[in-house]
Amino acid sequence: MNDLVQLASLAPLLALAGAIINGLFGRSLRGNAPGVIASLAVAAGFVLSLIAFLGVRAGGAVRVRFGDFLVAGDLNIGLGFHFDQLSVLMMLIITGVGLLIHIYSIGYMQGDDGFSRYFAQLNLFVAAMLVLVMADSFPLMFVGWEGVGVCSFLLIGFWYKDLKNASAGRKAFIVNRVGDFGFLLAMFLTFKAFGTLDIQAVNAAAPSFAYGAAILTGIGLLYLLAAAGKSAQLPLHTWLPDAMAGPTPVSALIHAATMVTAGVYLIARTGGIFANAPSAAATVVWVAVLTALMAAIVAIGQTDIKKILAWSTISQVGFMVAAVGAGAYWAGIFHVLTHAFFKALLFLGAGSVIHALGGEQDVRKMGGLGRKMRVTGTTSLIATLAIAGVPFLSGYFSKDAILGALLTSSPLGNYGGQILFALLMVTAGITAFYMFRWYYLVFAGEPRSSAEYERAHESPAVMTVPLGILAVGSVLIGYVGLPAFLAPNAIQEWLAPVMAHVDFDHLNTSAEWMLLLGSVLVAAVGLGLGYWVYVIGSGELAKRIGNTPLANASRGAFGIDRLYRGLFTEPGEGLAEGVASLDRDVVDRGLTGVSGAVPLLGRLLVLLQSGYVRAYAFAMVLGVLALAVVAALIGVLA
Amino acid sequence: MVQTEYYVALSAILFALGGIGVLTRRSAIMLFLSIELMLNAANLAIIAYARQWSAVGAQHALDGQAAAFIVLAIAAAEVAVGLGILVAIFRNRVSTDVDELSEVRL
Amino acid sequence: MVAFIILAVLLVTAGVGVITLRQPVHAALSLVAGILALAAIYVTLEAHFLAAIQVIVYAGAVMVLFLFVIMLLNVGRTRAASLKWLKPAAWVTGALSLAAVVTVVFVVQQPLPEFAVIDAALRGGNADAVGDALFTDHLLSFHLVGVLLLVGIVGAVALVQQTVPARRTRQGVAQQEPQDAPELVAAGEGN
Amino acid sequence: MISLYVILLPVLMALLAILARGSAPLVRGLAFLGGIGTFALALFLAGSEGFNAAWLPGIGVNFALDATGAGPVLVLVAALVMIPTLLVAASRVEKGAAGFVALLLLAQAGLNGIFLSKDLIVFYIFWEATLIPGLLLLGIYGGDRRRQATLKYLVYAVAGSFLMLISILALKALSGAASFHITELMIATPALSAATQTWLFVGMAVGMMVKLPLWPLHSWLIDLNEQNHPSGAADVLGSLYKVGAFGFFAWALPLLPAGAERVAPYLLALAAVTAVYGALAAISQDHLKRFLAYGSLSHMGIIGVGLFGLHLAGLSGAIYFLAAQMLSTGGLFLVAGMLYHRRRSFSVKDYGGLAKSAPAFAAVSLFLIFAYIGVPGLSNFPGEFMALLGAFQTSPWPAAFATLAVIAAGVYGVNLFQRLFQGTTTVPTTDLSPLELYVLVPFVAGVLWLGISPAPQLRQIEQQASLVTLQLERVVEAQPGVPAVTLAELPGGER
Repeated sequence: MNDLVQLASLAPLLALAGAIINGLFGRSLRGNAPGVIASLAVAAGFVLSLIAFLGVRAGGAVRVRFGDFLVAGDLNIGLGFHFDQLSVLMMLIITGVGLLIHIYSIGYMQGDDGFSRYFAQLNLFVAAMLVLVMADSFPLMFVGWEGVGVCSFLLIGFWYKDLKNASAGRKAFIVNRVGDFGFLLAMFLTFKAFGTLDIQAVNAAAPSFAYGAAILTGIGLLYLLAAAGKSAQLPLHTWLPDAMAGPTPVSALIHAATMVTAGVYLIARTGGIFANAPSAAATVVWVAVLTALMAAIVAIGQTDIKKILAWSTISQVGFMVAAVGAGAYWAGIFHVLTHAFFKALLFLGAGSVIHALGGEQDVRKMGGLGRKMRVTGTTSLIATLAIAGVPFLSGYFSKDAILGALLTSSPLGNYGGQILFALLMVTAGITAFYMFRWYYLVFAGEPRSSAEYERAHESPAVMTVPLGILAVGSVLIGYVGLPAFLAPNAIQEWLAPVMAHVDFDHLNTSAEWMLLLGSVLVAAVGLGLGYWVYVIGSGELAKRIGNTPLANASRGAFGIDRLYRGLFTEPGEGLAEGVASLDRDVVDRGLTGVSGAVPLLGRLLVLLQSGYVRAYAFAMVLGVLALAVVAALIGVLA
Repeated sequence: MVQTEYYVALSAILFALGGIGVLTRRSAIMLFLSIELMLNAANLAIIAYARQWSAVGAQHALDGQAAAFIVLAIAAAEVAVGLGILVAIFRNRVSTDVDELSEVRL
Repeated sequence: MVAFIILAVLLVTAGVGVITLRQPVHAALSLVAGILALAAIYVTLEAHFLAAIQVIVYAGAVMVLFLFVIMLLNVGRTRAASLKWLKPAAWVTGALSLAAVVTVVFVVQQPLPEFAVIDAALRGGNADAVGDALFTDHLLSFHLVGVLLLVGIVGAVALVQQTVPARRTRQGVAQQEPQDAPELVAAGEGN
Repeated sequence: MISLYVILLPVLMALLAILARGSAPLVRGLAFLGGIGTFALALFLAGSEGFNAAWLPGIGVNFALDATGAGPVLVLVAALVMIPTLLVAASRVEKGAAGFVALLLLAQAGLNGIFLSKDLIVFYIFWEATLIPGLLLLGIYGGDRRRQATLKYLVYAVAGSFLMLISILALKALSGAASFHITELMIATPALSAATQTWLFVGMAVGMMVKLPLWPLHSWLIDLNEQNHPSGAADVLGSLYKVGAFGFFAWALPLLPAGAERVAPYLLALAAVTAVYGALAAISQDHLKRFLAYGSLSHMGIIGVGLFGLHLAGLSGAIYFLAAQMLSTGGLFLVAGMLYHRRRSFSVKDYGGLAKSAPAFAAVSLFLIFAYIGVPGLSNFPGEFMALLGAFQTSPWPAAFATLAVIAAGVYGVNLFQRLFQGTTTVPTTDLSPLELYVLVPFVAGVLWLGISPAPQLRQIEQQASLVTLQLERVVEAQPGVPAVTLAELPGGER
């Protein structure tokens, strides 16, 4: 079984091979061939991941080392993969959801002149993401980490002819680089503290430090910066809404299901550090909860069908990060899993709508589309209910687990755990509200733009089948993580061997029930409010609320983008310009002045070299005189 | 007998006069004359010292006078060549003013 | 001592004359006077042979050559002075060098040996004695000087003879040369 | 002996190219042969036998070459980039291509000499000798302002070298070493007092700083790159001229460890400033070659940070980075040359949207840009990462400051790509010609090779890097006045 697990090392290579084939020869392939090749590569990856999953279930974690990567003295970083419960689960998500989105893309990207380029980049992304989760050392993980960033840059700017799309890609890349800066420093500090960059070794050695040691806190905060960059958490969240400039399946795969959860994975993977650095972990939770709340509020005020989902993603990733920060690593990963299904489904549904409307993305021009697009409408409804936290759908269980974790985490108790719990509870309610709004404005009610309505049609099977599969997943996947007091919690048990230990208070059964009911209540309130505002109030109420300061802040995303432009972008550009002119006008000129002194000296010497023989003779006489004077002095002194 | 120091002082005076001549006169001919003066000054010093040290190591007593003889011969050669050059320059320049020869272009 | 003083005064006067007299001919004649005085001083220094050579070679040959060239080239035309600063500077440096040398010489005084000792060693500095030194210890130098003189002769002739080929294409040369050049060429050959 | 041949072969080919200057195909053939031949030799260089012959025995100079340590790695990478560069030179230089090719080959020979020599005087001679072809390339084939650029380069290089030579001579005289051979010097120099070592180190450092280059002694580099021949071929080599780092690594640091310990913190600060300064200045450049010059200035800063952190990983990483950056920087200079070939302009403003009409060009350029800004998995990352990591272990704050350059690199990298290749197409451009494709393939291959499999090269470099750390450790242990090292103890110490 061990050997079979090792076989899964081929998964990223297969995806890479798909990328290379499509990249080099894609333009000579005909029809859907690039899409089929790419999908096959990911499908093979999915099979290999399944094998690895079964292998790990049977025989525990497996480590493969292919060779050395970075070596010098104490530094010994290998090229190696680590298959354990966490990484194989992530591999399954990446390849599974990735496969569905690849298939969907064949329909969605039909006829685009960048068809093969698209699949090459998508495959490259899958390869990089797999490396990220499979890596056994931080630097190798960083290879995947930057790799997905690069692919994200390429795919956001996929339609590069519009400079706006390209700029969105650039923004994503640069903001991610800020996170990467944190990742790099975190690695440097990790090496200083632990003398190794092997993830398992670091996790194993972390408890040997004093609980709450400053250096662990420092490392933890730097990893948080890295995670914030990739997972679009405060203060580095601004790139994700812009990232919607890319093709919609890309948004589904990269900016909803997989890449943005890399930060969650990173914190879960370095659980050993965070479990021993409670203040760093609490910072993580605070950042995450505030992000979740802020993003949920912003989501209400958006009008772009994809931007609403983008802010929703930021908010939901906030839930996940909060969970791993609180030490409930399984709950965070569980939400990654459920979110991958329902958010991918929502994005693909949105994509289906955009596809049907020929590119229209403004929800104010939609409405009633559910009647013309039955499959899309139904599956989107399922996803909406799942994310809203309606009981017995997947999102309900994972969100409940997170809320419970926040309430019961012992280390978090000292850092305002209950406030965090309350804030997140409110966020869950807002989530239900804005998702109701999203669904209602797009699929229900009366068509607001008859032209758009007339154009609408259901998408082809290659797109609707993945929607169906994801819908089924959105309903069922939650049952792997039923509340532990009711039924065996499969995912918690599965992940238990690889998770760092954090203490949790024990809730009695009635409290657990209260929590479950509370979640239901919050979801109901959110949905009910939505129904009241948009169905009963039929928009009038919405208009009245629309002028409050909060609503304005929501529409403007709290002005953070503008703030950053004033705070970093423009001063940064000014600084760059300043350095350039400093170099041109001061440093260069100053030193040229010094070098200019050399010709000057030369000119001075030229004065002496007048060409007059007698002047030369005089110089010689002066020399003789000097010698004579020296001789005289020596003679007199002697 | 007159002390050697006086001879050397005389030689120094002559040498200085020759040097001043070289620096102040612009005519190449006068330059040569001044140089001759300096050569003679040097010879005077050599011969004076030859007398001073003749008692030390008798077989080399005449080394100084031999050296002076050789200087004299060299001076003759120098004058021959120097005046030859002078004539050659004068043909091209119609002047023996050395200041007009401030470029090495003949 | 008296003789020395007279000769020294004569010599210095002649030297000053060399560097100050305007006419090159006068300066040259002044140098001849100086050279003769020097020859007399050589005699007081027990260098009879050199004194003779000094008169014959310098006063007789070298100075005649000088006078010949001076008259040949008709020098004496001087233009506006250049490097005016050089003249005072030269006198000052000259005086300073002189002071330095004289100081040294008189500070480090050496006693002079007895006349008998000197005479025995120098053998009067006659031709016999100098010849002994030249053809034994200084034979190589002597030969080298001989070669040098030969080269000097060849060089002088070559320098002055250069225009002979030019004479065959007289017109071309005449165009290039200054107006009074033909005369010089003819004179140069005579040299 | 191979270490001798990798120096002689380019020289021979250069002479042949000059002789064959009448025939363009022959010159092209010789250029190709010279490039391939040197590369083939370089492949077998590592671990081959050295070469040693008495040269000036009176003052203890031996013509000693050795193929251990970092030298062969640098020679190999340089040989790899020279193949396509020579091809470009032979086909894109209109006037005097033979001379251009010959100068490139001579410069390569000089660089190989720098990397392989084990005698300080021989090293110095090669160090100065590479200056000459560089100056001639700039002075003969350069742009409009080549005279100023040449003069500047000359003044900087000569002024620096002069102090270096004094230090070199004083090094042997003061330490009483038997010869200028590295092992003899390493035995003798630790006995020098720390103050003496400091002065000698400063003297050597000035010369090497100019050629590293470190801020504020860098402005020759910018002008050099801007004014070099528009094909970019001479700039590929220009990126090889930044040999100051190697000088520190192979000579100044191991020979004068006590001096290094005292001076390194200041140099480290300068290097960190250089890294960020170069990256910031690159952001707002409109001239392609100036952009690349500033970007690589930033790289050199990071190399300096790695060196002066005096940590084994940092030292190895810095030299690995020095080797690796030749690929991406050189490749991008040729890309700039190819753009110039199409539009006769180096101004970024004259381009835009090229990806539409030249997709392969865009893809290769993007690949090289990503390598250039240190995306992991590509060539610059291992060195950059290890240089910063190593420096961070000994001096966290300067290293962290230098790491800021990573963010700025992201900005200038994608900015450049966007301005050149994305947006609406202004004027359609032809895609890569077959020649250009062949030229860029070695760069792409090299970028992947050094990015994915750095370990074998790192081990070779580490062998030499450990000399530095070994010497540094002995500074702490050594009794004053007692030679700390015996010949047998030195790794690779046999002569």
